[in-house]
Amino acid sequence: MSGEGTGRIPPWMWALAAVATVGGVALLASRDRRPEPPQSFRYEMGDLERVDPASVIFSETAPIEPEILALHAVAATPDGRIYAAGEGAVAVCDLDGALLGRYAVMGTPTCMAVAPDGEILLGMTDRIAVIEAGGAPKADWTGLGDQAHVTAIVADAEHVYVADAGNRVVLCLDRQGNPMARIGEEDAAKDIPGLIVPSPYFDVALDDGGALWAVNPGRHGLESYRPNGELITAWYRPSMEIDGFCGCCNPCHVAFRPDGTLVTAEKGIARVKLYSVERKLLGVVAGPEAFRGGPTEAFSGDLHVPFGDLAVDARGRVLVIDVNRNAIRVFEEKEPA
Amino acid sequence: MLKSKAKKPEFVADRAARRIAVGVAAVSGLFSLVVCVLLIANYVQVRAADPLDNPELLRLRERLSASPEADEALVEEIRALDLLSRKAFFTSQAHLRMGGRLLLIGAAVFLIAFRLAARWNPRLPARQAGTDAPAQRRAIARTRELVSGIAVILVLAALTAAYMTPTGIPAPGEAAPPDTPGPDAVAESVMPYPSWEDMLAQWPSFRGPGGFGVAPCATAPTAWDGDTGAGIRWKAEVPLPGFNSPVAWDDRVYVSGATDTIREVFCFDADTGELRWRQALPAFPGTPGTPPDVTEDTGYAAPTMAVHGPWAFALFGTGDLACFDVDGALVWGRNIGVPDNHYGHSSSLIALDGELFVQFDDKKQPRLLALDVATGNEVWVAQRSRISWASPALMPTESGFQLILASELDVDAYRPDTGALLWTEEGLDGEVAPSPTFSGSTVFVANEYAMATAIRLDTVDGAVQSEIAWQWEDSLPEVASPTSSADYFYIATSMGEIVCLDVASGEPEWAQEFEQGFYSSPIRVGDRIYAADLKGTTHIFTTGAAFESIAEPRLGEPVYATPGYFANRIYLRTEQHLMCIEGNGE
Amino acid sequence: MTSDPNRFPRRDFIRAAAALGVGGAVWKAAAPAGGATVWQIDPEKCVQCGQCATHCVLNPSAVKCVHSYEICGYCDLCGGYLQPGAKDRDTGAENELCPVSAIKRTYIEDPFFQYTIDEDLCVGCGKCVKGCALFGNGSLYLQVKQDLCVHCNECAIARACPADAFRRIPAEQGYLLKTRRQGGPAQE
Amino acid sequence: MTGRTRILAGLAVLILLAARGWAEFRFPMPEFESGYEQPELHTPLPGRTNDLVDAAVLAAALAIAAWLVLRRRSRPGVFTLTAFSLIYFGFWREGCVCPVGSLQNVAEAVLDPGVAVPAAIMWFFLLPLLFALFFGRVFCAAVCPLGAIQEVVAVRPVPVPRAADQVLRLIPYAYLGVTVLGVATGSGYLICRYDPFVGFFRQGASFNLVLAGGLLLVAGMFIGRPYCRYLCPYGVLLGWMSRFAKWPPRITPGECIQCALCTDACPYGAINEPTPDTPPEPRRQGVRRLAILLLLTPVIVAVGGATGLASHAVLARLHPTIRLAERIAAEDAGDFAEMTIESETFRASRTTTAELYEEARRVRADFKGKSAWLGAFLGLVIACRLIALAVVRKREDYEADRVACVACARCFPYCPVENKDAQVESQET
Repeated sequence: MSGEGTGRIPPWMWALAAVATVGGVALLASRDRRPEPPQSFRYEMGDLERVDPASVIFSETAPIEPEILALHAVAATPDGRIYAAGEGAVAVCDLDGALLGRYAVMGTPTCMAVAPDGEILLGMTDRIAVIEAGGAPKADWTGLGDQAHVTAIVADAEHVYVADAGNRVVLCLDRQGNPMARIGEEDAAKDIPGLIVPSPYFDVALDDGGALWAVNPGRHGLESYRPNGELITAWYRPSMEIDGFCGCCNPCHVAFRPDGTLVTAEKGIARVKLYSVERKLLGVVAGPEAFRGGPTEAFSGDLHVPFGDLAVDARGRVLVIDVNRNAIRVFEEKEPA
Repeated sequence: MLKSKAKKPEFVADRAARRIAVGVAAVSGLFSLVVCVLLIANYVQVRAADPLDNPELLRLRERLSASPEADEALVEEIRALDLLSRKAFFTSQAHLRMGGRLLLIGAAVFLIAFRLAARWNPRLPARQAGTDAPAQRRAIARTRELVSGIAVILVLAALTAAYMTPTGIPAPGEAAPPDTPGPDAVAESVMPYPSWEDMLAQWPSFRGPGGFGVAPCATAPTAWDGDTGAGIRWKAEVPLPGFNSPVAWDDRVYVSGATDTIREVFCFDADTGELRWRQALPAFPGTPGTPPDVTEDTGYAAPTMAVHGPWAFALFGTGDLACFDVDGALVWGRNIGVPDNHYGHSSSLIALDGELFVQFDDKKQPRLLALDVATGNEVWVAQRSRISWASPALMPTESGFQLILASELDVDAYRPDTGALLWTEEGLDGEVAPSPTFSGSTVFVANEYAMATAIRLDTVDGAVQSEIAWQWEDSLPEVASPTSSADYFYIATSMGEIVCLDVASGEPEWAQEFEQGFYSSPIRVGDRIYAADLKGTTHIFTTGAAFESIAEPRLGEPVYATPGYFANRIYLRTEQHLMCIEGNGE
Repeated sequence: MTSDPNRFPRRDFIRAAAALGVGGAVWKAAAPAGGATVWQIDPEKCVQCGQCATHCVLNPSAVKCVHSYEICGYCDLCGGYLQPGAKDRDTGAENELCPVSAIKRTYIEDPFFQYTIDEDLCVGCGKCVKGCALFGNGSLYLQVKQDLCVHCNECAIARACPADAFRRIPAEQGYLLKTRRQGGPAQE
Repeated sequence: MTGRTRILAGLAVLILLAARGWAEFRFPMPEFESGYEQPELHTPLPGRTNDLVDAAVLAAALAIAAWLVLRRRSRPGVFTLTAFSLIYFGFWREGCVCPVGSLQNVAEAVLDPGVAVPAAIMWFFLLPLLFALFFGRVFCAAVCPLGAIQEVVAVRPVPVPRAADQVLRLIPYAYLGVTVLGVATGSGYLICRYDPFVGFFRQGASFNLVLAGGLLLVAGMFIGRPYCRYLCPYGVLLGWMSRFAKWPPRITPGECIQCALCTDACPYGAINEPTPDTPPEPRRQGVRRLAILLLLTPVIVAVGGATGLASHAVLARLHPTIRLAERIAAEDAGDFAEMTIESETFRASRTTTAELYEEARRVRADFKGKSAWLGAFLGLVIACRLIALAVVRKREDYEADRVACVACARCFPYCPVENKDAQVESQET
């Protein structure tokens, strides 16, 4: 440590030391890597997303691609028409996807119903636009309230049922838009448990007999009501397994096939499934694989919900709006081998 | 401090103090070294096995999820292990922080002690032997050699590295993996935009393709009679009033009409005059509840529509701008607002290469909008200096298209793809209604009570240069826009005069007076000029150096709009009718 | 004593030129001089890759999960709180998603639960954020906590962020928060 | 056409996003019957946002440093201020923003008019340079936290041989050039990224950088200020300024008595010896060498530019887009079995591979010209250094090198003239 000691070391060694220092620093800096986040910090869906190929009883056919931006709603009528709505437009196609008509609308409908007489009802967050069968605007039902967030509409000859996720209620309206009943609000006296709708995914559907079914997403099932709001029956199936509904609010879309079987779509684990009339799982229409690989899968801020809407057409095919691909995906039941 | 300076303690030895300092330095150095080693060990350990990533825990969790019922014992085991691993995680984090602080303190103590030890055992300043001249020279020479040597090595190393580095990024078209159908594919399926050549075969906007008053076809009918109906192929009623001129694409002719309450677009069959569809515009967000005041000269449907392949655009006095497809479906629509000026929306639309240009001449903020034809979204917005009634014209030049607009004072040219201002020249004055025309590379504008100006353009090294060639101040147009041939510009005034000016010199070649004034703009078709006067008589004359009338067919109805000359037909809009005049194979 | 005998007026000239040049360039660069800025994560862009936990110069990271209560659905079955495939919906460690147990679940009323983030424990890994985005409303999201952040000139996480979600915002604004937007058109 | 397609696709994406973001945010929260009130969100603001206070402290410290070096000529004073700066700018303010890093902010703002530099950063950049223009590198002496930490650890510094020192001193120019290239091409702030000591100040950095910093400090015990001398890019600017300093620090307060004691004091190789009385070589030989070098300068610059141009693909790897594109290309070619977080995120995004490659090619093209400029700059630096080495400037006394001297005041106590003065001064008191 003494001065004389250091003095004896030849200068070239100091030069070498200086070069080594700078070189070492450069080397360390160039190889600088932060550790990747460990496994425990990463969200893994793992096995839950896996679907047994044998249980997939539908196969996909060519999608229908109406040239509409922000495609978000689909409906089908028993006479073989398919309606699709998105930004500023409604398109009518036949079962093969050939365009039959196209109507301009104001705004972007997020859900849609076609009444038996061909009238089109379009849900636009807090109002409903009614369009005549020929495409002429007929009425605009506002006044659903500031909180209103319409997520689904169905209509039969007399009634229009509107799923309002904002107020957690299904509104029963007449065909002129006048309120008739509020369905699904908690009422211990009538044994109505109340709808739990934590997110804007809340669907209603009419079954083959014309009865109204409303999804209760917080309870992972469906409830059936009479038009006056009386609860008929309920069916819940919360489970992470394939035969149930997982996440905080599923199923997000439902539809009935003409034979009374139930098609459900789930977010989180993106899958579409088919249940029998007795609500036994018959099989999978499409698993997460089918909705993966689109251009947007893990896209940020997004809620990871690939489905815009779900419908069953006159042939019993399942129509799913794939928002990532902006198309109607069509799934057809496989012929039993 | 002064005192210490005077004593120069730097060079005062103190053996006892030094010994203590050395001891402290040794202890603290050792301590720091130990902490350092421990820290590194902790780091390596955590990297090798993250306490939170306990494989045992993972295994247990898997077992739990595999078992149908929640097994109490298993759950307990997981909870215990989980607690343990979290504890381990936070402990190791705490160790890391604590270790860092200890190391800092240790190092500080070590440094202070080491410094003191050095101070109390000073090395006295030694007189260094001064280097002699040859030694200095040798040293400098060695340094020079070293610097140059290193530089050469560096260059070689860089070149080797550059040579060894594969480019790594496939060139376009090379090994492009088949992409999933994304928005790209969706967008691709949208129809392609028509090219300029496509547009030249149509009548897509006010005053023809490019909007400068020259018809793309070589001939047009010269004989018809409004009273007898001779030469008139069809005549259809236009249900709503509008000063806008007809536009046509393939087999469809479009006009718009509006009152203070309704705004409609009409599509007629070009062959039969049958009304193929009419579409009323809905109210868009922002559509004014009460109609804005408009002058009698403009009305609610003054701007001429534009057609761009499958899209037809219409703009109304309320600021409603809509795009329809060939079948009349609304593709998009929006209200762009009503400009604050004294004539409202009066400039016509024009489209090129997928962009629709809208002159939006608000007094405070005059601007030029370029909208995407398929969505109506803004592609760019250019600020304008002043307002006008005139319409944009597209001039094809060697260096690309120029979008030429007249304003109260200036003539401005913009790049249609970016909105960049290419040039501007002062050449106008007053309330300008006539739109520009051009001949060769000379742009021509004119306005009544002001002047007509010819601006010569020159492209130097890709940059456009403009210069005023000449001005003319005698007979000037009020409404009708001038037209041009290769050698002459033609002015049609509202006093009924037509003047022919030489492109190069600006000298009047001839002037001709007629009984009626002109609002409808003269159009050149091949080597003839067609000018329809206010009574509906069309004056057809040659483009030659002297006035030579060819015919003067009468219609019998006043004509304000500029007819469309397309496929050997003329589409003419009068106050209530749209008619098609077809030649007899002349 | 140290004042230079003014031997080189040329040097004075160079000095003045250098001062003017540097000063002028900097003034030009600074005009209009911006105010202080802070780093924030754009929640719309974040893809929850987990690098916020490991790439911050601080340990634990200055990025924490924040909870927008006005967006939260107060679900019983919370995707941000429970492991995917959890057997029960309770606070048992075997059901918890958070690796460091930083989310606290408290009962409010049937069927609603409140979820709170314990910032002292949170490491900013974003696991819960992904779970919430997948199954819930996206009410959990990552944000840079300004009291913890040391405001590096170039944020080490921003450099590593694969989604380019980090950006500077004015210091007075402080945060890019997710709030419930009532009325008004969607921003394009 | 492709450009427009991209715009269209982008618009579609925007609309989709807007529609969905909307659905997400407008949704109301449950109505609670139990009177539950949602807690306040904890959003503390930064403890101190007014960095102008730091700028004021910086200005004061610079003024004191200049006073201590030039008027008081007090090594203990300078050292005390060094310790203060280390604690305040280093450990208390956590070494950020420092003038060294501010150079990047200023470079970015100069190159991109859309970027505005906060006023505090501007002062951080400007003040040390202005002080250097008048008083030499007093900022390095006692204000810079990076210099301070090295000054504090430099307990047994030993001079580095002059030739090696001269070569190593070229590195900062390269570092400066590459940093500006990085800023100009949007590749990020290299100085901040590779700051070796800020990790100590903040008690947190990546392992490698802490190790590199530790290595520098340990080396710094024996090699004086290795970062300042052989790496610091801001030091280049300070050197340029202090070359023209009006009142540069002088070794002796009075007449140099040529005792050569001071050469022993400077560990930074910043003391120039007087030139020998006899010319080291015939005058003609020197003039000829100088002439050749002057003629060669354009050639050296051109070679540098060409080399820079040739290495643009290597340099382009500074840019994250290039790294990502190369990674994606390599993955697609089957070179890697696993994806990185970046490539995974990219593949899940809406950007297509073709678009990424297109962007990467654009970035690389951007690097082309700028790399050539960098190479030319380095060529010029080497040429200037060679010319400086060829010119023999007559020196009578031992003088502090205007560029290299960091005004640390170590040589003051070694000067016998100083001692005499000090004694006189102390007697007067």
